[in-house]
Amino acid sequence: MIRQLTISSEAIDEAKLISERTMSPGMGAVIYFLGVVRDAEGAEKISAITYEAFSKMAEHQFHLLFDEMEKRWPIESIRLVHRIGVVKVGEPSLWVEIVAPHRGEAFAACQWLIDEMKRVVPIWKKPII
Amino acid sequence: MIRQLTISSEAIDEAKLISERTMSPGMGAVIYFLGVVRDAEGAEKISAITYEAFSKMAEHQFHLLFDEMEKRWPIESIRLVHRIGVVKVGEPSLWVEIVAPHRGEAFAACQWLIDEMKRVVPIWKKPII
Amino acid sequence: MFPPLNWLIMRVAVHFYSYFKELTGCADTLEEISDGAAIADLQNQLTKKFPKLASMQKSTLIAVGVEYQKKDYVLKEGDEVSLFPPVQGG
Amino acid sequence: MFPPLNWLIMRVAVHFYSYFKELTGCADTLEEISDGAAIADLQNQLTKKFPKLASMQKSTLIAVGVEYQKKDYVLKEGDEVSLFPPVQGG
Repeated sequence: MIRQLTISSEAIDEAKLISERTMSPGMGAVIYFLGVVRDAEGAEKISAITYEAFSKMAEHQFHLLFDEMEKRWPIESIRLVHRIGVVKVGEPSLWVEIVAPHRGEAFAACQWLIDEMKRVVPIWKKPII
Repeated sequence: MIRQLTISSEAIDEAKLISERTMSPGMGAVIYFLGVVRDAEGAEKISAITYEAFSKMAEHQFHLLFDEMEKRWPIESIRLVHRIGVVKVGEPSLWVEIVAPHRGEAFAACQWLIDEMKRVVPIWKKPII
Repeated sequence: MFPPLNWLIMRVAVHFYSYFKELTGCADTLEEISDGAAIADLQNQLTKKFPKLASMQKSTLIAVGVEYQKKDYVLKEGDEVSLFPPVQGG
Repeated sequence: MFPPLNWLIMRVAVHFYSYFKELTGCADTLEEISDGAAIADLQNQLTKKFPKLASMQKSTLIAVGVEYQKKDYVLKEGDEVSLFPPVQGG
Protein backbone atom coordinates (compact mmCIF):
# COMPACT_ATOMS: atom_id res chain seq x y z
CA MET A 1 0.00 0.00 0.00
CA ILE A 2 1.33 3.43 -0.96
CA ARG A 3 1.34 5.78 2.04
CA GLN A 4 2.02 9.44 1.84
CA LEU A 5 1.65 11.48 5.02
CA THR A 6 2.35 15.18 5.36
CA ILE A 7 1.88 17.26 8.50
CA SER A 8 2.95 20.73 7.55
CA SER A 9 2.18 24.43 7.83
CA GLU A 10 2.22 24.81 4.05
CA ALA A 11 -1.09 25.43 2.28
CA ILE A 12 -2.74 22.32 0.81
CA ASP A 13 -2.39 22.34 -2.97
CA GLU A 14 -5.17 20.13 -4.35
CA ALA A 15 -4.17 20.52 -7.99
CA LYS A 16 -0.61 19.42 -7.26
CA LEU A 17 -1.75 16.48 -5.11
CA ILE A 18 -4.08 15.33 -7.86
CA SER A 19 -1.37 15.59 -10.50
CA GLU A 20 0.84 13.33 -8.36
CA ARG A 21 -1.73 10.53 -8.05
CA THR A 22 -0.66 7.10 -9.27
CA MET A 23 -3.18 4.36 -9.87
CA SER A 24 -2.79 0.88 -11.29
CA PRO A 25 -5.23 -0.48 -13.91
CA GLY A 26 -7.14 -2.66 -11.40
CA MET A 27 -8.27 0.35 -9.38
CA GLY A 28 -11.77 1.68 -9.91
CA ALA A 29 -12.41 4.18 -7.12
CA VAL A 30 -10.84 7.34 -5.77
CA ILE A 31 -12.37 8.99 -2.70
CA TYR A 32 -11.10 12.33 -1.72
CA PHE A 33 -12.04 14.35 1.33
CA LEU A 34 -11.29 17.96 2.02
CA GLY A 35 -11.89 19.43 5.48
CA VAL A 36 -12.22 23.19 5.33
CA VAL A 37 -12.19 25.71 8.20
CA ARG A 38 -15.72 27.02 8.77
CA ASP A 39 -16.57 30.55 9.84
CA ALA A 40 -18.14 29.48 13.14
CA GLU A 41 -17.26 27.29 16.11
CA GLY A 42 -20.56 26.72 17.87
CA ALA A 43 -22.29 30.10 18.05
CA GLU A 44 -19.09 32.11 17.73
CA LYS A 45 -17.84 33.60 14.47
CA ILE A 46 -14.16 32.95 13.88
CA SER A 47 -11.58 34.08 11.32
CA ALA A 48 -9.14 31.16 11.49
CA ILE A 49 -8.07 28.11 13.47
CA THR A 50 -4.60 27.44 14.81
CA TYR A 51 -3.79 23.74 14.57
CA GLU A 52 -1.14 22.35 16.91
CA ALA A 53 0.31 18.87 16.51
CA PHE A 54 2.54 16.65 18.60
CA SER A 55 4.07 15.81 15.25
CA LYS A 56 6.20 12.77 16.03
CA MET A 57 3.34 11.03 17.81
CA ALA A 58 0.79 12.19 15.23
CA GLU A 59 2.86 10.57 12.47
CA HIS A 60 3.20 7.36 14.45
CA GLN A 61 -0.52 7.24 15.22
CA PHE A 62 -1.41 7.89 11.58
CA HIS A 63 0.83 4.99 10.57
CA LEU A 64 -0.86 2.69 13.11
CA LEU A 65 -4.18 3.63 11.48
CA PHE A 66 -2.74 2.99 8.01
CA ASP A 67 -1.51 -0.43 9.23
CA GLU A 68 -5.02 -1.26 10.34
CA MET A 69 -6.52 -0.03 7.05
CA GLU A 70 -4.13 -2.21 5.12
CA LYS A 71 -5.40 -5.24 7.06
CA ARG A 72 -9.07 -4.37 6.64
CA TRP A 73 -9.41 -3.20 3.04
CA PRO A 74 -7.67 -3.83 -0.31
CA ILE A 75 -6.46 -0.25 -0.60
CA GLU A 76 -3.80 0.64 -3.15
CA SER A 77 -2.94 4.07 -1.85
CA ILE A 78 -3.66 6.40 1.02
CA ARG A 79 -2.46 9.97 0.94
CA LEU A 80 -3.13 12.40 3.75
CA VAL A 81 -2.12 15.99 4.37
CA HIS A 82 -2.92 17.74 7.64
CA ARG A 83 -2.08 21.38 7.79
CA ILE A 84 -0.88 22.86 11.10
CA GLY A 85 -0.41 26.45 12.22
CA VAL A 86 -2.93 29.15 11.28
CA VAL A 87 -5.53 28.07 8.72
CA LYS A 88 -7.99 30.77 7.66
CA VAL A 89 -11.73 30.32 7.20
CA GLY A 90 -12.35 28.78 3.77
CA GLU A 91 -8.93 27.14 3.58
CA PRO A 92 -8.48 23.37 3.84
CA SER A 93 -6.91 21.89 6.96
CA LEU A 94 -7.18 18.24 5.89
CA TRP A 95 -6.93 16.40 2.61
CA VAL A 96 -7.36 12.63 2.41
CA GLU A 97 -7.37 10.45 -0.68
CA ILE A 98 -7.98 6.71 -0.89
CA VAL A 99 -7.51 4.65 -4.06
CA ALA A 100 -9.11 1.20 -4.04
CA PRO A 101 -10.60 -1.31 -6.47
CA HIS A 102 -14.24 -0.46 -5.57
CA ARG A 103 -16.10 2.44 -4.08
CA GLY A 104 -17.50 0.46 -1.11
CA GLU A 105 -14.13 -0.12 0.51
CA ALA A 106 -12.88 3.33 -0.49
CA PHE A 107 -15.80 5.08 1.25
CA ALA A 108 -15.62 2.80 4.30
CA ALA A 109 -11.86 3.25 4.68
CA CYS A 110 -11.99 7.01 4.26
CA GLN A 111 -14.73 7.47 6.85
CA TRP A 112 -13.04 5.09 9.27
CA LEU A 113 -9.72 6.91 8.94
CA ILE A 114 -11.21 10.34 9.63
CA ASP A 115 -13.22 9.05 12.60
CA GLU A 116 -10.17 7.32 14.09
CA MET A 117 -7.94 10.32 13.41
CA LYS A 118 -10.29 12.45 15.48
CA ARG A 119 -9.99 9.92 18.29
CA VAL A 120 -6.27 9.20 18.46
CA VAL A 121 -4.07 11.55 16.42
CA PRO A 122 -2.64 14.28 18.69
CA ILE A 123 -3.67 17.42 16.84
CA TRP A 124 -5.65 20.21 18.47
CA LYS A 125 -7.36 23.33 17.30
CA LYS A 126 -7.75 26.76 18.77
CA PRO A 127 -10.14 29.21 17.14
CA ILE A 128 -9.01 32.75 16.38
CA ILE A 129 -11.83 35.26 16.72
CA MET B 1 -28.41 24.11 -3.74
CA ILE B 2 -25.99 24.52 -6.63
CA ARG B 3 -26.41 21.72 -9.19
CA GLN B 4 -24.11 21.11 -12.06
CA LEU B 5 -24.72 18.07 -14.22
CA THR B 6 -22.74 17.08 -17.30
CA ILE B 7 -23.28 13.97 -19.39
CA SER B 8 -20.72 14.19 -22.13
CA SER B 9 -18.21 12.30 -24.22
CA GLU B 10 -15.46 14.74 -23.28
CA ALA B 11 -12.73 13.56 -20.94
CA ILE B 12 -13.22 14.48 -17.27
CA ASP B 13 -10.83 17.27 -16.30
CA GLU B 14 -10.39 17.07 -12.51
CA ALA B 15 -8.09 20.07 -12.26
CA LYS B 16 -10.56 22.28 -14.12
CA LEU B 17 -13.51 21.04 -12.07
CA ILE B 18 -11.63 21.74 -8.85
CA SER B 19 -10.67 25.23 -9.97
CA GLU B 20 -14.36 25.96 -10.60
CA ARG B 21 -15.51 24.97 -7.11
CA THR B 22 -17.34 27.61 -5.09
CA MET B 23 -17.88 27.24 -1.38
CA SER B 24 -19.37 29.61 1.17
CA PRO B 25 -17.67 30.18 4.56
CA GLY B 26 -20.10 27.95 6.48
CA MET B 27 -19.07 24.86 4.53
CA GLY B 28 -16.59 22.47 6.14
CA ALA B 29 -16.56 19.35 3.97
CA VAL B 30 -15.93 18.44 0.36
CA ILE B 31 -16.31 14.84 -0.75
CA TYR B 32 -15.22 13.91 -4.16
CA PHE B 33 -15.55 10.57 -5.89
CA LEU B 34 -13.90 9.42 -9.05
CA GLY B 35 -15.00 6.21 -10.76
CA VAL B 36 -12.30 4.87 -13.04
CA VAL B 37 -12.54 2.13 -15.69
CA ARG B 38 -10.82 -1.01 -14.40
CA ASP B 39 -8.88 -3.44 -16.56
CA ALA B 40 -11.21 -6.37 -15.87
CA GLU B 41 -14.94 -7.10 -15.95
CA GLY B 42 -15.30 -10.28 -13.93
CA ALA B 43 -12.58 -12.65 -15.14
CA GLU B 44 -12.18 -10.96 -18.49
CA LYS B 45 -9.48 -8.40 -19.27
CA ILE B 46 -10.81 -5.37 -21.09
CA SER B 47 -9.29 -2.30 -22.75
CA ALA B 48 -12.17 0.15 -22.44
CA ILE B 49 -15.88 0.51 -21.73
CA THR B 50 -18.43 2.11 -24.01
CA TYR B 51 -21.00 4.01 -21.98
CA GLU B 52 -24.39 4.62 -23.54
CA ALA B 53 -26.95 6.97 -22.02
CA PHE B 54 -30.59 7.75 -22.66
CA SER B 55 -29.46 11.30 -22.03
CA LYS B 56 -32.73 13.17 -21.64
CA MET B 57 -34.07 10.64 -19.17
CA ALA B 58 -30.70 10.33 -17.41
CA GLU B 59 -30.68 14.09 -16.80
CA HIS B 60 -34.23 14.02 -15.50
CA GLN B 61 -33.51 11.08 -13.19
CA PHE B 62 -30.35 12.75 -11.87
CA HIS B 63 -32.39 15.86 -11.06
CA LEU B 64 -34.99 13.77 -9.22
CA LEU B 65 -32.13 12.39 -7.11
CA PHE B 66 -30.76 15.89 -6.52
CA ASP B 67 -34.28 16.99 -5.42
CA GLU B 68 -34.32 14.19 -2.89
CA MET B 69 -30.81 15.01 -1.66
CA GLU B 70 -31.82 18.62 -1.16
CA LYS B 71 -34.65 17.46 1.11
CA ARG B 72 -32.51 15.04 3.09
CA TRP B 73 -29.23 16.86 3.68
CA PRO B 74 -28.05 20.47 4.05
CA ILE B 75 -25.90 20.32 0.92
CA GLU B 76 -24.57 23.51 -0.63
CA SER B 77 -23.46 22.07 -3.93
CA ILE B 78 -23.57 18.92 -5.97
CA ARG B 79 -21.58 18.62 -9.17
CA LEU B 80 -21.60 15.47 -11.25
CA VAL B 81 -19.98 14.54 -14.55
CA HIS B 82 -20.70 11.22 -16.26
CA ARG B 83 -18.69 10.50 -19.32
CA ILE B 84 -20.30 8.56 -22.18
CA GLY B 85 -18.84 6.94 -25.28
CA VAL B 86 -15.56 5.05 -25.14
CA VAL B 87 -13.66 5.41 -21.86
CA LYS B 88 -10.30 3.63 -21.71
CA VAL B 89 -9.00 1.61 -18.78
CA GLY B 90 -7.52 4.01 -16.22
CA GLU B 91 -9.68 6.94 -17.33
CA PRO B 92 -12.50 8.29 -15.16
CA SER B 93 -16.10 7.70 -16.19
CA LEU B 94 -17.71 9.43 -13.20
CA TRP B 95 -16.85 12.42 -11.06
CA VAL B 96 -19.06 13.49 -8.17
CA GLU B 97 -18.46 16.29 -5.70
CA ILE B 98 -20.57 17.25 -2.69
CA VAL B 99 -20.01 20.36 -0.59
CA ALA B 100 -21.73 20.41 2.80
CA PRO B 101 -21.26 21.88 6.28
CA HIS B 102 -20.02 18.61 7.83
CA ARG B 103 -18.43 15.41 6.62
CA GLY B 104 -21.20 13.13 7.93
CA GLU B 105 -23.84 14.46 5.56
CA ALA B 106 -21.34 14.84 2.71
CA PHE B 107 -20.32 11.16 2.90
CA ALA B 108 -23.90 9.96 3.35
CA ALA B 109 -25.18 12.04 0.43
CA CYS B 110 -22.38 11.02 -1.90
CA GLN B 111 -22.82 7.30 -1.24
CA TRP B 112 -26.59 7.56 -1.53
CA LEU B 113 -26.32 9.39 -4.84
CA ILE B 114 -23.99 6.82 -6.39
CA ASP B 115 -26.09 3.89 -5.15
CA GLU B 116 -29.30 5.45 -6.48
CA MET B 117 -27.66 6.42 -9.76
CA LYS B 118 -26.79 2.77 -10.31
CA ARG B 119 -30.43 1.88 -9.70
CA VAL B 120 -32.31 4.46 -11.75
CA VAL B 121 -30.20 6.52 -14.14
CA PRO B 122 -30.37 5.05 -17.66
CA ILE B 123 -26.73 4.61 -18.50
CA TRP B 124 -25.26 1.29 -19.63
CA LYS B 125 -21.82 -0.05 -20.20
CA LYS B 126 -20.38 -2.42 -22.74
CA PRO B 127 -16.84 -3.71 -22.28
CA ILE B 128 -14.40 -3.59 -25.20
CA ILE B 129 -11.97 -6.50 -25.13
CA MET C 1 -72.27 6.70 -36.81
CA PHE C 2 -69.42 4.27 -36.19
CA PRO C 3 -66.05 5.97 -35.84
CA PRO C 4 -63.47 4.93 -38.42
CA LEU C 5 -61.28 2.03 -37.34
CA ASN C 6 -58.18 4.19 -36.88
CA TRP C 7 -59.88 5.97 -33.99
CA LEU C 8 -59.53 2.75 -32.02
CA ILE C 9 -55.86 2.35 -32.79
CA MET C 10 -53.08 4.48 -31.40
CA ARG C 11 -49.46 4.74 -32.32
CA VAL C 12 -46.61 4.75 -29.83
CA ALA C 13 -42.93 5.11 -30.56
CA VAL C 14 -40.76 2.49 -28.88
CA HIS C 15 -37.05 2.95 -28.20
CA PHE C 16 -34.57 0.28 -27.17
CA TYR C 17 -31.34 0.86 -25.30
CA SER C 18 -28.19 -1.08 -24.53
CA TYR C 19 -28.22 -4.74 -25.63
CA PHE C 20 -31.97 -4.60 -26.21
CA LYS C 21 -31.02 -3.04 -29.56
CA GLU C 22 -29.10 -6.21 -30.34
CA LEU C 23 -31.96 -8.43 -29.20
CA THR C 24 -34.42 -6.61 -31.45
CA GLY C 25 -32.05 -5.61 -34.26
CA CYS C 26 -33.27 -2.02 -34.10
CA ALA C 27 -33.14 1.10 -31.93
CA ASP C 28 -36.70 2.24 -32.55
CA THR C 29 -40.03 0.93 -33.78
CA LEU C 30 -43.43 2.52 -34.27
CA GLU C 31 -46.19 0.30 -32.90
CA GLU C 32 -49.93 0.41 -33.48
CA ILE C 33 -51.93 -0.81 -30.55
CA SER C 34 -55.57 -0.71 -29.40
CA ASP C 35 -56.77 2.40 -27.66
CA GLY C 36 -56.70 1.81 -23.91
CA ALA C 37 -53.85 -0.69 -24.06
CA ALA C 38 -51.42 -0.80 -21.16
CA ILE C 39 -47.64 -1.26 -21.20
CA ALA C 40 -48.17 -4.98 -20.51
CA ASP C 41 -50.11 -5.29 -23.79
CA LEU C 42 -47.43 -3.43 -25.68
CA GLN C 43 -44.81 -5.71 -24.18
CA ASN C 44 -46.72 -8.79 -25.35
CA GLN C 45 -46.96 -7.34 -28.82
CA LEU C 46 -43.24 -6.53 -28.85
CA THR C 47 -42.31 -10.00 -27.63
CA LYS C 48 -44.19 -11.51 -30.57
CA LYS C 49 -42.36 -9.23 -32.97
CA PHE C 50 -38.96 -9.60 -31.25
CA PRO C 51 -38.94 -13.03 -29.57
CA LYS C 52 -35.48 -12.49 -28.02
CA LEU C 53 -36.99 -9.89 -25.68
CA ALA C 54 -38.93 -12.64 -23.91
CA SER C 55 -35.96 -13.88 -21.89
CA MET C 56 -35.44 -10.37 -20.47
CA GLN C 57 -39.08 -9.71 -19.63
CA LYS C 58 -38.66 -9.88 -15.85
CA SER C 59 -35.71 -7.51 -15.68
CA THR C 60 -36.90 -5.08 -18.36
CA LEU C 61 -37.21 -1.47 -17.22
CA ILE C 62 -39.84 0.66 -18.92
CA ALA C 63 -40.13 4.41 -19.23
CA VAL C 64 -42.68 6.65 -20.89
CA GLY C 65 -40.99 9.89 -21.80
CA VAL C 66 -38.40 10.36 -19.03
CA GLU C 67 -40.33 8.70 -16.20
CA TYR C 68 -40.34 5.06 -15.15
CA GLN C 69 -43.75 3.40 -15.50
CA LYS C 70 -45.23 0.11 -14.43
CA LYS C 71 -46.88 -2.48 -16.66
CA ASP C 72 -50.37 -1.23 -15.83
CA TYR C 73 -49.67 2.25 -17.19
CA VAL C 74 -52.33 3.02 -19.83
CA LEU C 75 -50.72 4.24 -23.02
CA LYS C 76 -51.76 7.36 -24.89
CA GLU C 77 -51.44 8.26 -28.56
CA GLY C 78 -47.96 9.66 -29.18
CA ASP C 79 -46.32 8.19 -26.07
CA GLU C 80 -42.59 7.60 -26.33
CA VAL C 81 -41.90 4.29 -24.65
CA SER C 82 -38.40 3.09 -23.81
CA LEU C 83 -37.43 -0.46 -22.92
CA PHE C 84 -34.05 -1.27 -21.49
CA PRO C 85 -32.13 -3.66 -19.26
CA PRO C 86 -30.99 -2.82 -15.69
CA VAL C 87 -28.89 0.33 -15.67
CA GLN C 88 -25.15 0.30 -14.96
CA GLY C 89 -23.88 3.84 -14.70
CA GLY C 90 -20.75 4.89 -12.85
CA MET D 1 25.86 -1.01 51.41
CA PHE D 2 22.87 1.26 50.92
CA PRO D 3 22.60 2.60 47.42
CA PRO D 4 22.73 6.38 47.17
CA LEU D 5 19.35 8.08 47.32
CA ASN D 6 19.39 9.08 43.66
CA TRP D 7 19.22 5.41 42.67
CA LEU D 8 15.69 5.33 44.02
CA ILE D 9 14.65 8.44 42.17
CA MET D 10 14.13 8.66 38.46
CA ARG D 11 13.64 11.60 36.18
CA VAL D 12 10.97 11.78 33.51
CA ALA D 13 10.40 14.63 31.07
CA VAL D 14 6.78 15.79 30.89
CA HIS D 15 5.32 17.64 27.90
CA PHE D 16 2.01 19.46 27.75
CA TYR D 17 0.01 20.14 24.63
CA SER D 18 -2.89 22.35 23.61
CA TYR D 19 -4.55 24.26 26.47
CA PHE D 20 -2.75 22.11 29.03
CA LYS D 21 0.15 24.50 28.42
CA GLU D 22 -2.10 27.33 29.54
CA LEU D 23 -3.31 25.38 32.58
CA THR D 24 0.28 24.69 33.70
CA GLY D 25 1.95 27.82 32.36
CA CYS D 26 4.65 25.73 30.67
CA ALA D 27 5.22 23.36 27.78
CA ASP D 28 7.63 21.02 29.56
CA THR D 29 8.76 20.08 33.03
CA LEU D 30 11.33 17.63 34.36
CA GLU D 31 9.95 15.60 37.25
CA GLU D 32 11.73 13.47 39.82
CA ILE D 33 9.69 10.55 41.04
CA SER D 34 10.30 7.34 43.00
CA ASP D 35 11.58 4.37 41.11
CA GLY D 36 8.68 2.06 40.25
CA ALA D 37 6.13 4.87 40.14
CA ALA D 38 3.25 4.56 37.67
CA ILE D 39 1.65 7.24 35.53
CA ALA D 40 -1.07 7.63 38.17
CA ASP D 41 1.60 8.65 40.70
CA LEU D 42 3.13 11.12 38.29
CA GLN D 43 -0.30 12.60 37.62
CA ASN D 44 -0.88 13.11 41.37
CA GLN D 45 2.48 14.82 41.66
CA LEU D 46 1.72 17.05 38.65
CA THR D 47 -1.71 17.97 40.00
CA LYS D 48 -0.10 19.20 43.23
CA LYS D 49 2.35 21.30 41.23
CA PHE D 50 -0.23 22.50 38.67
CA PRO D 51 -3.62 22.52 40.46
CA LYS D 52 -5.52 23.57 37.30
CA LEU D 53 -4.82 20.14 35.78
CA ALA D 54 -7.13 18.54 38.35
CA SER D 55 -10.33 19.57 36.57
CA MET D 56 -9.13 17.82 33.40
CA GLN D 57 -7.96 14.63 35.08
CA LYS D 58 -10.74 12.42 33.70
CA SER D 59 -10.34 13.49 30.09
CA THR D 60 -6.54 13.72 30.08
CA LEU D 61 -4.82 11.57 27.48
CA ILE D 62 -1.37 10.27 28.33
CA ALA D 63 1.41 9.07 26.07
CA VAL D 64 4.88 7.77 26.76
CA GLY D 65 7.03 8.46 23.75
CA VAL D 66 4.59 8.15 20.82
CA GLU D 67 2.29 5.49 22.33
CA TYR D 68 -0.79 5.96 24.45
CA GLN D 69 -0.45 4.47 27.93
CA LYS D 70 -2.81 3.84 30.81
CA LYS D 71 -2.43 5.08 34.37
CA ASP D 72 -0.93 1.81 35.56
CA TYR D 73 2.03 2.06 33.18
CA VAL D 74 5.21 1.83 35.25
CA LEU D 75 7.58 4.65 34.39
CA LYS D 76 11.25 4.21 33.55
CA GLU D 77 14.14 6.62 33.92
CA GLY D 78 14.25 8.88 30.88
CA ASP D 79 10.62 8.34 29.78
CA GLU D 80 9.09 11.18 27.82
CA VAL D 81 5.55 11.59 29.08
CA SER D 82 2.97 13.73 27.29
CA LEU D 83 -0.29 14.94 28.78
CA PHE D 84 -2.96 16.49 26.63
CA PRO D 85 -6.70 17.03 26.27
CA PRO D 86 -8.91 15.11 23.79
CA VAL D 87 -7.60 15.46 20.25
CA GLN D 88 -9.42 17.46 17.57
CA GLY D 89 -7.71 16.98 14.23
CA GLY D 90 -9.38 17.47 10.88
